[in-house]
Amino acid sequence: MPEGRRVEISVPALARVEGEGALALRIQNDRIEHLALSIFEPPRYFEKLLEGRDPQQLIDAVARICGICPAAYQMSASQAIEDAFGAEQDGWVRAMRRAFYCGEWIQSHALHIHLLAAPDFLGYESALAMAAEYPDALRRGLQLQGLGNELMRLFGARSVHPIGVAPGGFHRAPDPQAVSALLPRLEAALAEAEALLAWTAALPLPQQAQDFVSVALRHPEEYPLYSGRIVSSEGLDIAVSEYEMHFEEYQRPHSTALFSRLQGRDYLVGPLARLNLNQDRLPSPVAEALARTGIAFPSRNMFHSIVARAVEILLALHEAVRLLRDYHPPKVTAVSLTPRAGVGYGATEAPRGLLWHRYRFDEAGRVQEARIVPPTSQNQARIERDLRESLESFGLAHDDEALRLRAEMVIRNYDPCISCATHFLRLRTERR
Amino acid sequence: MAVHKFSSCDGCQLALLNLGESLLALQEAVEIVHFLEAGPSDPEAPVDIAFVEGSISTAEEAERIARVREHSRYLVTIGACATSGGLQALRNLDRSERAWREAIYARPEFIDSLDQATPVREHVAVDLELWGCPINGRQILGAIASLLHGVPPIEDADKVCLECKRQGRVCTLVTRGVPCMGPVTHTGCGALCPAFGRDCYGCYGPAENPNGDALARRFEGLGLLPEAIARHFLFIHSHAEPFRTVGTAWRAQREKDDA
Amino acid sequence: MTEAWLPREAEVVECVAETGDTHTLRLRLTDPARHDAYRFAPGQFNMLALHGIGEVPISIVSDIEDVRLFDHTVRAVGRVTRALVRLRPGDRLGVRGPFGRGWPLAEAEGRNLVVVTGGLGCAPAVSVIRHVLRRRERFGRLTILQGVKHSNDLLWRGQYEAWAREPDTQVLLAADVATPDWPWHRGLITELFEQIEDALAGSLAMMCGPEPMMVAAGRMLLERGMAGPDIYLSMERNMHCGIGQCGHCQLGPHFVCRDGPVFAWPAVASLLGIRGF
Amino acid sequence: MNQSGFLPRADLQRLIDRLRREHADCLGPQVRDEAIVFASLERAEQLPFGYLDRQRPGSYRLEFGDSERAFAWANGPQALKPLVFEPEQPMWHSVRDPDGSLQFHPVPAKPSSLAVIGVRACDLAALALQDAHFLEEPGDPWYAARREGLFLVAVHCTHPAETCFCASTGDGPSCGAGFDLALHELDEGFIVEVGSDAGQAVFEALQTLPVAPGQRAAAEAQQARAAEVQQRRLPAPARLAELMQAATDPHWEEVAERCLSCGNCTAVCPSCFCHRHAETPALDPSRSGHARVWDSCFSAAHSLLHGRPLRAQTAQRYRQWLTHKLAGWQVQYGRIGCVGCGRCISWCPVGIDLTAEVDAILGEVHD
Ligand SMILES: Cc1cc2nc3c(=O)[nH]c(=O)nc-3n(C[C@H](O)[C@H](O)[C@H](O)COP(=O)(O)OP(=O)(O)OC[C@H]3O[C@@H](n4cnc5c(N)ncnc54)[C@H](O)[C@@H]3O)c2cc1C
Ligand code: SF4
Ligand code: SF4
Ligand code: SF4
Repeated sequence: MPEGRRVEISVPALARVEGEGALALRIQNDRIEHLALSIFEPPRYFEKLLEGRDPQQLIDAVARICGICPAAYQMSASQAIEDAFGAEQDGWVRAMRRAFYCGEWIQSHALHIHLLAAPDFLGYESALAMAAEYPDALRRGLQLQGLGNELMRLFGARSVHPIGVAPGGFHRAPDPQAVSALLPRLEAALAEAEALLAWTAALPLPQQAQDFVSVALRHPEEYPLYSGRIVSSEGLDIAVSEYEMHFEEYQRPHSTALFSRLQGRDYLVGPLARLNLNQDRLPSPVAEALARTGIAFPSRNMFHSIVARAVEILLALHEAVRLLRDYHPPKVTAVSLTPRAGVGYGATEAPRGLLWHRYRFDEAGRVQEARIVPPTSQNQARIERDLRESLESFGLAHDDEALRLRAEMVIRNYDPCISCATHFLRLRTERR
Repeated sequence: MAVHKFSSCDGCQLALLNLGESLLALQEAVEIVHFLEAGPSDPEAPVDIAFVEGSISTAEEAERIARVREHSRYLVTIGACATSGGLQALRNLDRSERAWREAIYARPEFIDSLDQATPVREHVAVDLELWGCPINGRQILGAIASLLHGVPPIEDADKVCLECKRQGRVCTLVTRGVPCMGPVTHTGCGALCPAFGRDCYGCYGPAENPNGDALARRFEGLGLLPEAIARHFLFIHSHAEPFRTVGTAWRAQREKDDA
Repeated sequence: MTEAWLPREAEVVECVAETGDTHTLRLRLTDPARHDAYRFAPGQFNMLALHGIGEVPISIVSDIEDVRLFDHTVRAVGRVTRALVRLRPGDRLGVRGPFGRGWPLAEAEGRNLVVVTGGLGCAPAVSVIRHVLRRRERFGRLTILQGVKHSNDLLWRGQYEAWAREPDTQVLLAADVATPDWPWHRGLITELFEQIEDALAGSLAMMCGPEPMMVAAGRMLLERGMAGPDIYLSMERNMHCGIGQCGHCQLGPHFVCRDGPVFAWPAVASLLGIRGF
Repeated sequence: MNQSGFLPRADLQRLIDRLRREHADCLGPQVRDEAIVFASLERAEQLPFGYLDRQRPGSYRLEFGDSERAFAWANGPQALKPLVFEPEQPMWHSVRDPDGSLQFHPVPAKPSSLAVIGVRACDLAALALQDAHFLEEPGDPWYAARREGLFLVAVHCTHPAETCFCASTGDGPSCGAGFDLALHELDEGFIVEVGSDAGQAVFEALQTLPVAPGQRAAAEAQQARAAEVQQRRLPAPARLAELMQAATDPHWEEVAERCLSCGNCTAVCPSCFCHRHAETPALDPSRSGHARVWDSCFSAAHSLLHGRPLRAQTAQRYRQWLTHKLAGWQVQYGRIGCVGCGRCISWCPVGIDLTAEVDAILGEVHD
């Protein structure tokens, strides 16, 4: 009987939106014979429960798909509503949505870098365990995260399930006094974010080149966040409404989350994909800070995602400062919408990547049908492939514990969703 | 202390992770033995306080919550999902779970799911419920601070209106005729929506002694159709009895009108 | 303005476990000058403040002449009281008071007294009974009536037995439901009034306990010839400030904390027994 | 008759400037969130010139017309109450030392200095009621400090709302006492009246013009009209005292069908004073705070007794409110607790009208 062990890693919470996951790994003759990242998402059936809701309830409901990136859901949905009702957003509302969204990027990226990813690279169980050795880095991270939350609160009263977004804009313009109180703090944080970028670049990141397709939005002038066309590193360049003609969602028996593929292949969305495709859209101070790290983008090292996140924190701070610098509350904070029957599309760049929505509305403006493709499911197939390649190049002869840690590190690097990116409970290796 | 997650969006756990420096202070006041998002992982360890996020919507979750109860001296639910089933409990209304599963998933047989998403209270005894979708840092810190003194926190189940007025907000229902749920909604958020000039949509669940019938009649007077009234009550806390009763009554009204 | 709203630090000197959930706390204000100046009347109460937990009104049960310590007998029923009975000698808490109007003891001198209590032992009444027994010569006959739902609910059973042995004192106890060893009356407290040996006209009554019991007992006393203004009762309402500011203890036109807790029958008779008043 | 003079409309700014110089802040009515509220006032133009309020049970709407006047409206959602009786006021904080000893540190009352323009007769009457409550020994130091620092410029009401009934309670529409200065607004300006020594000093500095007899007559006429147009009324106090005997009236249950028990009426009422004490423990167990916070007799917590609310039902809560306000108050403070401002009618989300409920219970019929 050949000696065998079976690797089975179960992720406590990994999902299309949320959920339970497990990684099954079977190694035979030092080859990965079977690798499946399974997601047992307790289904929450959002697409169905949105049916019949009016635009405001739609905005309030989709936030609840994810507590970590509710603004992303609200922004994609708002776009789709306006698309369906034929209202183009420009000017104040568009600018402020971008500022609001920047808050979420700062918050989410700072959380991921400090509380989730960094302990992996520095060899800690958790960020709290890291606190003794790296108190300043952790404090800086928590402060940036807090600042992102405050930026969100300016527009949404709270950073989880914000309440300020109205169909067509915002319920209330931020109070100028609150803006002028926050602005200097955002400015002061620029230096912190630059230091953070240098810090991430200096982390002992594994070096490993992979071949993957990047997908992200691309905008004529801006670093993509709130809008743009969907492009890929393989030359794809389509309108948001054309998504379904090129991307396909499919189901696999081991997972309740849907997988995505682009022309039959897995692909990457998220910070690294965005930066790889949009480096030329970085404002020059950010580009210069990135250049100083000495890391070349586009990068084929998946672990440079953490650096990309730091770049995006710096970018989001720059953007927020730029957008809020000459702040004046407008008379009207939301364009009035006239509901009509039709289909609307929306796509924005959530912290974790492309977030695509499509809704069909009835003539009263109520949702008849909804489809939402979150970044985590788009990355799922990519994570599986990455795991296979990473573990093989890491060396399958490593013991179970080392394999588990490496696998966790690979998955967390995608920041699939906060709870998804934490710890595996069990590891079962099968070797034959 | 432990933090457990069931079917949810993770937003309530963020009330802890968004505490900033207080998170470090918290770590000094209590020993966190299980909190996956923050790192510590030991779900079976006995604890004094267990915070539970999320509703129970699979067979596995029903088993797991029973184990959590066994290990915990004081079990506190956090947020709408754990306390009233949350948004996903909308499927409980007409037992539409199967139909929805088939509509969303090409291979519904792969999906393991109960036909209802239910609050923790329907499975095990709960010592304290923190309402809110999401709960905020003040609530959870307040609860921990009281528990550190060996007593449960004061249960404040007043209506949002009272806080709205303490904050000096101008009533949106009275000045603009919007259907504000504040008069039947549990306090705790700080009256955020009226502060932003909009109507409360009830994300903190039913307050004590709510008169949903009277408020629904008022909404009708403001020009809302029965289905719209129903949807106001059947939203984030559709499984909470006082909201469910009013909402389903108005939905039945709509169906009668349609017939 | 006096700082009646600010607690002063007190130390628990002694804890006496009366029953499982009822403890007597013997306190001393840590500021000796304040402690020496502290005076109260039977029937008055203090606000006891627990750091980090909250404040509740608790009657003072010690004797007015015991200047060494003042006592509170606390029954654990909720958040604050449960924490109060956990206190141990040396622990600190805050005290505000004394507040309210106590029993009309000056008026009671020289007269026969009827003390009617109900429910689970009643601290304000205990304090007045002790007061009378210690100054036996100043008062007439003393009749004590106490009713409980179940015989096991009776606190201080030994105490009642001891009181019954005192001169010029009659103790009448009733339990709606009783264990076989209950030597006293089975049934309602109101059925005991026939057994009162003294004429009620000219006597003075003091009552405390559940409101329905006090309503029934008050009517009984009136029927048997006692004058309305000679019947006194100690009321309970929710209290936060104890000084007539917070509004919680309102009972019709009265602030129970300031105008009471002890009221003469005519002041509250029309409001008693109305549910939710 | 108090000393008085005429201030042309264009000179109103001089009054504001003077008040701003003498006080830490000067508040005046301004349009915010679709209502007229008190906010920091720098320029006269910030006043709600041209605005009218349309108040009905459960409804408040502002209309903008071509009126020249700044005070052609009745009242906004709040009177002076939040300025003197803070919605949340820390009272003390306690510190437990490592040796177990406890210290209670009082939160000192800060001296305050605030001028308010545009105060109504009902607001003044309600302030007097709150004074009677909060300044009575042992008293509330935070209230006292804020009250002490108030300088009040009242405006006699010329445009009562449909919900007003101050004429029937005897508290308006004209301001009787309790102000430092009072204004009659006329189309061309204001008649300024002196009500206190502090007011006198400001008055002298204003160097007003003499009041023309026609101006005085116009002011009197508009005051008389303002009383006449009021549609609602309360019965006389003696009659209201009978509410205390109506405790078992079936009408309380009828009101409870409609009442949300949300507490809005008590929060907007300028005389309601109920507050709870809230302990606010810090995460660091050695520190804790204690604050007084607005409460309402419509909340369950208000009547907790042995862990259960004494007034669990809405009917009992509404009865508590109305009987206390209109009957119990007479014994406690020598008058009813209502000043006829009508706020509880307008700002009740479902538009319950206390005057109608009182009539239904007392069987009162008005012509
Ligand atoms: C004048 C007076 C004298 C009293 N004397 C005694 C005594 O000698 N011994 C004794 O054991 N009890 C006494 N009580 C009752 C005691 O105050 C309550 O049992 C206690 O307040 C309950 O608080 P809790 O936090 O333990 O209970 P919970 O039920 O958790 O109460 C929560 C809150 O409700 C309020 N509350 C509940 N019940 C009452 C109440 N009865 N009175 C006022 N507020 C209340 C308090 O604000 C309390 O913080 C007296 C009450 C009054 C009014
Ligand atoms: S806005 Fe809503 S919560 Fe505020 S007082 Fe009005 S009804 Fe109540
Ligand atoms: S006002 Fe209502 S909907 Fe808004 S945050 Fe508060 S409870 Fe939630
Ligand atoms: S009871 Fe109503 S009308 Fe009377 S003073 Fe209060 S809010 Fe105004």
